[in-house]
Amino acid sequence: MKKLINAPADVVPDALRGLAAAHPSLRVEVDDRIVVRADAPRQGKVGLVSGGGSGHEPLHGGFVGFGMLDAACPGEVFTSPVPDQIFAATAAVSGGQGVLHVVKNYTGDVLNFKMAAEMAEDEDVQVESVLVNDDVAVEDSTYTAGRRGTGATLFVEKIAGALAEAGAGLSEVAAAAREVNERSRSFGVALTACTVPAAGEPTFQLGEDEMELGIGIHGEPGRERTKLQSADEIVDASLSAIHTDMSLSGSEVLVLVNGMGGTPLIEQYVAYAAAARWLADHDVTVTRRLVGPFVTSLEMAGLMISVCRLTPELTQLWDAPVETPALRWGR
Amino acid sequence: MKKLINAPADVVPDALRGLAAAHPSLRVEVDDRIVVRADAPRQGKVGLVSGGGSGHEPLHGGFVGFGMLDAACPGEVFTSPVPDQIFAATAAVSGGQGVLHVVKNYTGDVLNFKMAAEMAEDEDVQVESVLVNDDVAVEDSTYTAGRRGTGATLFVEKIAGALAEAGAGLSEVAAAAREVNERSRSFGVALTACTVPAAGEPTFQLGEDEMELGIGIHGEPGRERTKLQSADEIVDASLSAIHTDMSLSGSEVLVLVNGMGGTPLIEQYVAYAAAARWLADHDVTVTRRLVGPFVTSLEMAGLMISVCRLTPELTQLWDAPVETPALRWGR
Amino acid sequence: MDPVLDMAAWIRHAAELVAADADRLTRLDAEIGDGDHGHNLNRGFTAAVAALPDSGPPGKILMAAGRAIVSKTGGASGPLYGTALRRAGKALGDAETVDAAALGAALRAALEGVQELGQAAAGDKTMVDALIPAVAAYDAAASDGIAAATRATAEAAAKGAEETIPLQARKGRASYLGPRSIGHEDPGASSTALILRALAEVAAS
Amino acid sequence: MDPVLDMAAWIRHAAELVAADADRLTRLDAEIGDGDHGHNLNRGFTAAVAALPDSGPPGKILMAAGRAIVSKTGGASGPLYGTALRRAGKALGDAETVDAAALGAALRAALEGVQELGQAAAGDKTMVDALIPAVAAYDAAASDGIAAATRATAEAAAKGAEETIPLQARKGRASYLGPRSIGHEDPGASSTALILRALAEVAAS
Ligand SMILES: Nc1ncnc2c1ncn2[C@@H]1O[C@H](COP(=O)(O)OP(=O)(O)O)[C@@H](O)[C@H]1O
Ligand SMILES: Nc1ncnc2c1ncn2[C@@H]1O[C@H](COP(=O)(O)OP(=O)(O)O)[C@@H](O)[C@H]1O
Ligand SMILES: [Mg+2]
Ligand SMILES: [Mg+2]
Ligand SMILES: [Mg+2]
Ligand SMILES: [Mg+2]
Repeated sequence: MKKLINAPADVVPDALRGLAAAHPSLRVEVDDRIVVRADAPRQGKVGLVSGGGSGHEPLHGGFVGFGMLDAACPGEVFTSPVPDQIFAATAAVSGGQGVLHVVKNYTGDVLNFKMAAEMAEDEDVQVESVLVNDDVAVEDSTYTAGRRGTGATLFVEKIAGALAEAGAGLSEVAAAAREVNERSRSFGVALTACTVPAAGEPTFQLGEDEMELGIGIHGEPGRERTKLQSADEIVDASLSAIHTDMSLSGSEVLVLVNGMGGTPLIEQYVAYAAAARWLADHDVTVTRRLVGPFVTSLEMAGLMISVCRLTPELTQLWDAPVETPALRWGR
Repeated sequence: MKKLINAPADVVPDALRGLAAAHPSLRVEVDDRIVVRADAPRQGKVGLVSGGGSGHEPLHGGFVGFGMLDAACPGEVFTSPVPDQIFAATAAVSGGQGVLHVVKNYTGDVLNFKMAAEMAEDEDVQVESVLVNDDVAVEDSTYTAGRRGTGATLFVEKIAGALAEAGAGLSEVAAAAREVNERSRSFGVALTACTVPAAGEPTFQLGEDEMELGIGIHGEPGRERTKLQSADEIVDASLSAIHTDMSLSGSEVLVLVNGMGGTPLIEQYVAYAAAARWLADHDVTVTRRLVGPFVTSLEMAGLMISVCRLTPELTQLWDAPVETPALRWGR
Repeated sequence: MDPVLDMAAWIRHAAELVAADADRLTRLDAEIGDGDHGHNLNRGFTAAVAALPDSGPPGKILMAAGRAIVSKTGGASGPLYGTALRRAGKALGDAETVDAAALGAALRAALEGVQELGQAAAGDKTMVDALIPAVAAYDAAASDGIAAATRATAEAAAKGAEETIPLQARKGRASYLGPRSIGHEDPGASSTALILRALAEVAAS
Repeated sequence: MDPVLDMAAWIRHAAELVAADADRLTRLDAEIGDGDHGHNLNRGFTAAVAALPDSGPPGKILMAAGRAIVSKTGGASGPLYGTALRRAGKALGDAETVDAAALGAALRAALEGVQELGQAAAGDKTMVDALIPAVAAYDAAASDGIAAATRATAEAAAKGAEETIPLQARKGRASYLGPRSIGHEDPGASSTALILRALAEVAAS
């Protein structure tokens, strides 16, 4: 296992110390494992809290700041955070207008956020939760834990964050978050597996000429293992899976072409070229786009494409100023 | 060779088509292999041109835009661009105040930029060149091609870019660029090698428990091959090499902790924590910092640390607004 | 007369078994999950041991252990095992000792807590597939005393865990694999068997 | 009487040899450089062949080839080989044919161009270490006619390339390796030998 770390058990606290040192605009409580906007709580503003296992950086700690999240709770690598963290983060950002929990649809996240929300209600902090489940790779959700929350989490956090920054109320912010989720779909492909530091060996094995179609962001295997294909073919498979589930034709979209952590930027741009062509060929107008490693899976080589069918309001909120370690525009 | 690409020979043009599609603020001439600010040439402004082999993304094309480069020339992977590209880029950004070439100290870059500068002079475009040679891993520069240009290239391009944007003249912009270079040092460590698409196999082999100290950014081997060490030890070795060459104690610095392309962001923050501690222990004040994969070497796992001893003027130019695909603040 | 069942000893022994078996549990989770189950549980039970009160009724001991597991394990198994122990503790109330009937009620309360929270049924390839046969086995053997009943419970749980191998997961992370989850033992069912083995061994000693 | 030396044939034959040997040259460059020399040269010589004028004096042919190599090769070898061929072409001037003396002057001009541009001296472990002995060998054998002189040139270049193996690189990317560059043949010296072999083979045919 070749990693640029100290002891495997110290990866998360070490990284949090690094995040704190690198971003004075954040208040990082390493022991409590929460990342909070230095200017929180903002009275009169709906607080936005998210979190999940570590290993997806910059998600979520890298999205804390003006116009996006107010706090993030990083669990151990690929392990949901515990209720204590989520409650501490919720309390830290409660400005009297309630707190929205952005929860990716994994059993661990759902249960731990659920217990934390109960703890917050006990302290008279109103909490609403939005479930992010944009991953089309999980087809049949009646006989599964439901679709996973992946790339669209970034869309939800940015757009809901902008609305909260503009002073909207909790139910309005929650509704916008749910709308973004419902209008978004993602699909991922892995060229390599990744290794949880504590485990010391890859979560799954992939042959030199193999790839996993429909992978999640916890290094878990996907829908199907097939022969490695070209960037154009992989992008075609990904966008076709999304398009089959939610037709994109005739719509204006926001597209995220996302490296999974081990894929270099030059390859992500090769993929974006294919995505742009595919979408144009299918009568889809790309009005906003983002290329880069924003929602990762440790050092996994691979790609995830997320698409959101925009409305004028959502576009305006996407364009609103944001200042976080990973996303910054307009200020 | 597992890469998210089409044919190896198409990696650079495909990536340029992706860059063009993703960033409307850029004019990308794929066949001519140049990336230019859409609003170039800006009359009365010194033009800034850089370039080098592809495979270091976002360097240099990702740094084209307001407050930084006016144009970039990407060669084939790890291969210097040809004079024709560099001349075309120079002509495209010449606003009557001359053009500054930012040239990383590799024989190929130096010779091709030299020939392009001669072509430009023939067309009455005044060209000054600044050589970037910040890599301390190359010790004895009398018996070598001189120190390599690596991470500090970003510092030079941002600071010189800000000065040019502010309307300064060619010699002033060139002087500032040289000052940044002289006040900057870098050191890199590789945990894995990388593979040039056309070659199809890694440039060098590293054992499971080995690392290369003092690597460059073209996947070429470094100063010394040793046993893999912890993040703290690797950062200590890197900063010590820099400190030995240019004492940092008592100075205010800008630090770049840079992932080499295959190292995930969580590990880069683990490294930043160690760097922040090391610098504090050595009486060095970090006033500006950047963490992320900005100057890469395809999918190489590893880290490069670059440090610049700032002055108030250089700090002010670093803070000046910038709007490029890879760096954006202040607008 | 049943031996005095020491709940703290159970938690400590469970923690030992989990620590010793963490890598195997993690490998199971790597096959159909995300490779962290053993480490999650190890972290949780280590915290549970540290949170054990020096004295107090068995019910309070289990609730303290449960709270610690919720607040330190993380992942899906944290809330589930935490809730199971807290419900079991609540069922034991303030009684100073644990008799056979009370232990049965506690185990059943644990099962209900897990199913209420996780909404998993038999056959979903989760820890519930070890807990359901375990609780049934306990009830069937309760009249033979705690030692015998807990041994039957542990054996039923182990059998239940093994019987998850052919199942297709319908809950938790493994469910994303659909048919590809068939042929692998569920890590949570396996750890439930381990924890109930610890109970049987404490009851037997 | 010397055979009529066809400069276009030389460039075409050199392109063939480079294409066939590109992987070996790239592997040499991977050991002490960045693994692109063969591909760079292949790209350059392919462009040179495409840029060959249908007719015209040998000097113009070499200058056209040189310009194409500069504009398509990239890396350090592009400008160096491009300059070498342009200087050689310039030295041949407008003469319709190439006699032994002219070819010698052209080769010497090529060497001077490379050294002027790259500032490399003998022993720096570059293409210069193949070119210097090659030009010397040509001069020594010029009186025996072009065929014999170019054969001597090619052999000297090959020997010079091999003799770069024990050298420590002091120029180009390999110089960053310091002593670790010892024990590896310099890719540029090896490709120079290849190009001069092409010249000898064309002169012999
Ligand atoms: N809804 C559920 N009900 C009961 N048990 C569940 C449920 N979801 C997951 N589990 C159990 O949790 C185990 C995985 O735990 P763990 O790996 O720690 O959590 P995560 O899946 O978050 O990484 C599974 O093996 C399964 O037994
Ligand atoms: N200063 C120099 N003078 C002469 N030849 C040089 C010089 N620098 C490099 N070379 C030659 O260039 C070769 C490498 O070419 P290539 O790999 O195409 O360029 P790059 O090093 O830019 O990747 C070396 O093997 C060496 O022979
Ligand atoms: Mg997990
Ligand atoms: Mg090169
Ligand atoms: Mg798990
Ligand atoms: Mg090379």
